Amino acid sequence: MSDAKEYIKPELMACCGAREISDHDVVIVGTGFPAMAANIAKYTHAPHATMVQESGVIDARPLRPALSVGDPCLNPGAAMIGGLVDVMGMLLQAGNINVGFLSGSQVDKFGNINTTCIGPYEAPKSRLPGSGGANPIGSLARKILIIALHDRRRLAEKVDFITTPGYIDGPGAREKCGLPAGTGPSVIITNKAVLRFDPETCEAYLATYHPDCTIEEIRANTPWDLKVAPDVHPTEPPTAEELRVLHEVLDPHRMIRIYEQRGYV
Amino acid sequence: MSDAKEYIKPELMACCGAREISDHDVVIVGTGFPAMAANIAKYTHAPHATMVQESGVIDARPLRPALSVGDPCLNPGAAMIGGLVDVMGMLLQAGNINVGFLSGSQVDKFGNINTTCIGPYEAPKSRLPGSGGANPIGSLARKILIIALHDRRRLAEKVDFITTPGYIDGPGAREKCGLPAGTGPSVIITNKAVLRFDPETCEAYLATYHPDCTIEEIRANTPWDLKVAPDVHPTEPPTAEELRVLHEVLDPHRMIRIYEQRGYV
Amino acid sequence: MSKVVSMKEAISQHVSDGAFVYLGGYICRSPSAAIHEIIRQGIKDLTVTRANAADDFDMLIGVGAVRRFISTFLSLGVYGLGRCYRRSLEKGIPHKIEVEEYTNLSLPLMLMAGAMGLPFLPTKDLAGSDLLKIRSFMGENKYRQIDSPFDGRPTVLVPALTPDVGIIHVQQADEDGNAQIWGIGGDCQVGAMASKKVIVTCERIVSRETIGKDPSRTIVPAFKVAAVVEEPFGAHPGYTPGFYDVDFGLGYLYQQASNTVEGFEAFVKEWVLDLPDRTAYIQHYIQRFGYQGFKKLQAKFDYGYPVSYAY
Amino acid sequence: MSKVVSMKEAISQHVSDGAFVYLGGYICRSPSAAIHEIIRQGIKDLTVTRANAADDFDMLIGVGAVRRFISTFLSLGVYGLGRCYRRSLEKGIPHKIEVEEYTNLSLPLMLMAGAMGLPFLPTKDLAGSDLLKIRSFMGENKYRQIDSPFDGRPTVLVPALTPDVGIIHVQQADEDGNAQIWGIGGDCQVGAMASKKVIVTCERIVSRETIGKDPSRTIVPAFKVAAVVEEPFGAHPGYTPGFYDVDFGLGYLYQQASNTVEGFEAFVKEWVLDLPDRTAYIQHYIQRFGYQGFKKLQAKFDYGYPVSYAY
Repeated sequence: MSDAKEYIKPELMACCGAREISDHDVVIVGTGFPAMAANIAKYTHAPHATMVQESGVIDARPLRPALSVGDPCLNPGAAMIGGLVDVMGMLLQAGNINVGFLSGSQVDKFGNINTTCIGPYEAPKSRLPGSGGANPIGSLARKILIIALHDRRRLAEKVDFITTPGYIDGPGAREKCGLPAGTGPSVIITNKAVLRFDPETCEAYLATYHPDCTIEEIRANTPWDLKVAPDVHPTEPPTAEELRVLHEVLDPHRMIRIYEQRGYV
Repeated sequence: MSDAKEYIKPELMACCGAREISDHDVVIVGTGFPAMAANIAKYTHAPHATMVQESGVIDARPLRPALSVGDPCLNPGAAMIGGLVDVMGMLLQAGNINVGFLSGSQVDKFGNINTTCIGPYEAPKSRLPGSGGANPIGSLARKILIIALHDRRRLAEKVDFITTPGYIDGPGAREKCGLPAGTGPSVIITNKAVLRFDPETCEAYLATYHPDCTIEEIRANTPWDLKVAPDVHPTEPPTAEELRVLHEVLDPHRMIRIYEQRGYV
Repeated sequence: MSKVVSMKEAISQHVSDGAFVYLGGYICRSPSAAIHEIIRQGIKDLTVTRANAADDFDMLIGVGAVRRFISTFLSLGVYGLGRCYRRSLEKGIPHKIEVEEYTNLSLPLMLMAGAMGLPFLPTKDLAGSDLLKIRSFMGENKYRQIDSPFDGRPTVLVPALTPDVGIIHVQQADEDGNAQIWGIGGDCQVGAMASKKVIVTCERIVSRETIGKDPSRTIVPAFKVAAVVEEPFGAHPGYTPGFYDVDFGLGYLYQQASNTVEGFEAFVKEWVLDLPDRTAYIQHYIQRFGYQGFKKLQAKFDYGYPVSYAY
Repeated sequence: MSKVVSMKEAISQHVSDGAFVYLGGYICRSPSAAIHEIIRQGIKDLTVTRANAADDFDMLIGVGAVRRFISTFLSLGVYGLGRCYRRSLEKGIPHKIEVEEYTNLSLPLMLMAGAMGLPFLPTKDLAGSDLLKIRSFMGENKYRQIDSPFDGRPTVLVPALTPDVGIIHVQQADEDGNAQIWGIGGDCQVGAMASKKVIVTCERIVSRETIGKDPSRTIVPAFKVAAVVEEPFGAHPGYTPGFYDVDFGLGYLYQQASNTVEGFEAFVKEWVLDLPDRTAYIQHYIQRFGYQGFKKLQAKFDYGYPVSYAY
């Protein structure tokens, strides 16, 4: 067993995600980070949380880490398996999903997310996968947690393409176009900080900075004039219990280290 | 085994229904008459016809006569079981049903059917069950076969309430209100005759009269000025093969006699 | 987290006067035991719905528990018209219920819309019928007609239904409420998923592990479920595939009894009010018709094959 | 009436140049063998659709078989972006496909609308995104926006899709085409039922009696099915629950190969064009990776319990 106080940045980020989940929440998870965050919650303060995959699986009991939301290991032992119209329709669109996780190649200050293209749509510099489940999750889950790498390329003043609407262009925009009341991004969890959204301006501001980061460094790596909360403070490190669950139950081989290779340091 | 030429009126009517079914048709059946007619077709000229119940059952293999469209005997051995949205939606509304059978307390000259109320809707003299599957079947199946008792009470110039639209008030009315092209009642099979619909006027006319009935008697029992086809002729009696199937395979106990008690003579 | 309670608790905690209740079933898996308990508790002013209502709805109307009925059809099947339903609408006995009428396509679509969070759905039936001329308590929102913005065709839109509580009877569920069925579905899944919360009554409670051996059979996930009641023979005199046959005998008794108000009241007294729960009901059934009669209802042995979800 | 044919016959008889094709699957039960046969037959100008497309769609795009793609997403999963998809849209190699973009909610709803005969469906997603600003070959009919006639809220309507042919891979089917699945469904049932006709490829053909032992597992009835192909390992390198695991190894080979046009073409030659059918494909797989590698993919023994539909 590793030292209970030792942790890496992706583990801290996963714990930040876990803390946004309440007991009895229904959480739509993908793979990797979101699954890890939801599992930490389930093994600590949210034992009755239910995890759901868009492919149609509810409360899966995978015996190996799922490498996609349609992974074979999600089938045996699940509580219910349907299809896309069941999970995306009966669960998500009908308002039954409390928490969704999203990430993207670009995230802007209003929490809009781009997974469609870098550069102009008709002649993209880089063509990305498209919406998949991101747009409906971002439109319809009660609470959206965004995971992002904190640099001036991944964060943006304005995304090249709004695949998934955050607060679009500011206050009232979601309601005006017909998105359900009480939805919208709640937090951006980066490898440097936790950003939250100002209810007045809908802009992301700095709520907490990770223990090894400074406010100046974070502002320098944010491409908009990042406001800082009056009560800004360091992000709470993983608790002993969170680390125990991570290291002993969920990820004994520390597979989460692959995120460090992807720049989550 | 009974005399191959002996038959009762309900058997003749069931054969009239069977002859309207083509091989490979998908037929939505209830119980009693329609099920018998569809089965005669399946055992004679339409072996690839598929029978469907609105409750969700496709190609049932009942080992006893089903007494309702949700009968227990429809479950074991069926090819597919879903629910109402599957059969009424994916099969009927999507245009996959070729033939539907309907009956009603009142049927009028345009093939409109009343299963809602006798007398005014707000203060009914007799309150009937309502539409159930009748309205969607009459609206959306390619070919509608209506079964009716032939008297001046069951047939009507105009029904008290259009539960299920036939040709409504005449030519073009179905199309105008948005019902799919190429649908509408095809035939009224009564205990005295077979009526078909004039494509010009949409009115039911006398096509064939059952062997023991006269044209005069039929016109006298019809509450509108019933037109008679130029080539009117006696209804073809059940063939030897139809009777063999009826008497030996489908209904050896002649349970169809209960319809005689209900006036189908 | 076990949600297993008695029928008495499930109904008293989750069905209140004036509630909008979806009741599943289609002869198959009607929640009869739950309906009897609603009657015993004297719950009133209900709005009820399901496509193809039968004797269970007729009885609820007869005892005066129903104020409003979003309907498609009500009959006693082979035994003809629903007597209490007729008395209510023709003579106002015990009172005239308000009926909003649809069809076996449009009503399930409205429940599906509710289940899927869609505000409304187009439906291709109803057009040209007098069902579009009558509007009851839903008023202008019974349906709306538009010209399709795609092809200009006149199109009927029906609104989503979202009942306060859905009550379904299933073959098996776990203690948390994951509910599994097989056989005729009716509008059970869409009705339950459209409801804000669900009461699951079941023939047997099984382990979460058993559920996980065949998760494609699950129609309602645990988090939608407020209460689980283990209630064998809970659909009688209807049936449950793999468990017991429909009981035409009791259906006939109900029809005969409900021909008169007095007969109906005596039937309800004998089969509902005088019996505290379903166990007493079954015992009464056996006393009335003999163990032989009870045993005859039990399903024959006719199992299929297992499947694997492994990788 | 047996509809059993070879894959060669099924594709040549039912998939023509320019057809609109739905291809089922969600990593789970992708009809890979059918897609390989489409490539072998050199079929062109296809319009293809499915939510969450993967390496199978990427390969079809890479060989130039696709003209139009009604899409939500295309990636190689853990192996990142679809290389052929990117080359097509960024560089026009082999040509630039036309893409009409939706989401994993709206596209399945459009297939459901097609399956259920509904002209269109409202959807609560898409609003406020740039997905509403781009329109490709569907033009104004990509979506329409109305104010709901019920509550006045702005509402996006998406049209029904009705592909010419749907191709799905299932666990088992009978000779007539009654097709059964269990496990992750994706948009397989709505996609198949929305299609004018269906090609069913399956791990095993079973008797009509076996189908009848568990009819609630059937997702497509025989009368919708034009051809049935028995094609074990037909979803490889995807998986089929109860039969075999996903093959990450071949997925990695595909990613590495498709990084360059030459590598992609060599991969297609080796794994598709030079092999006449799936039997040859499996034999080639065993030659390349050893019987041990093939055997490792096979599902463990982990069966559930049987149920009864009797009365």
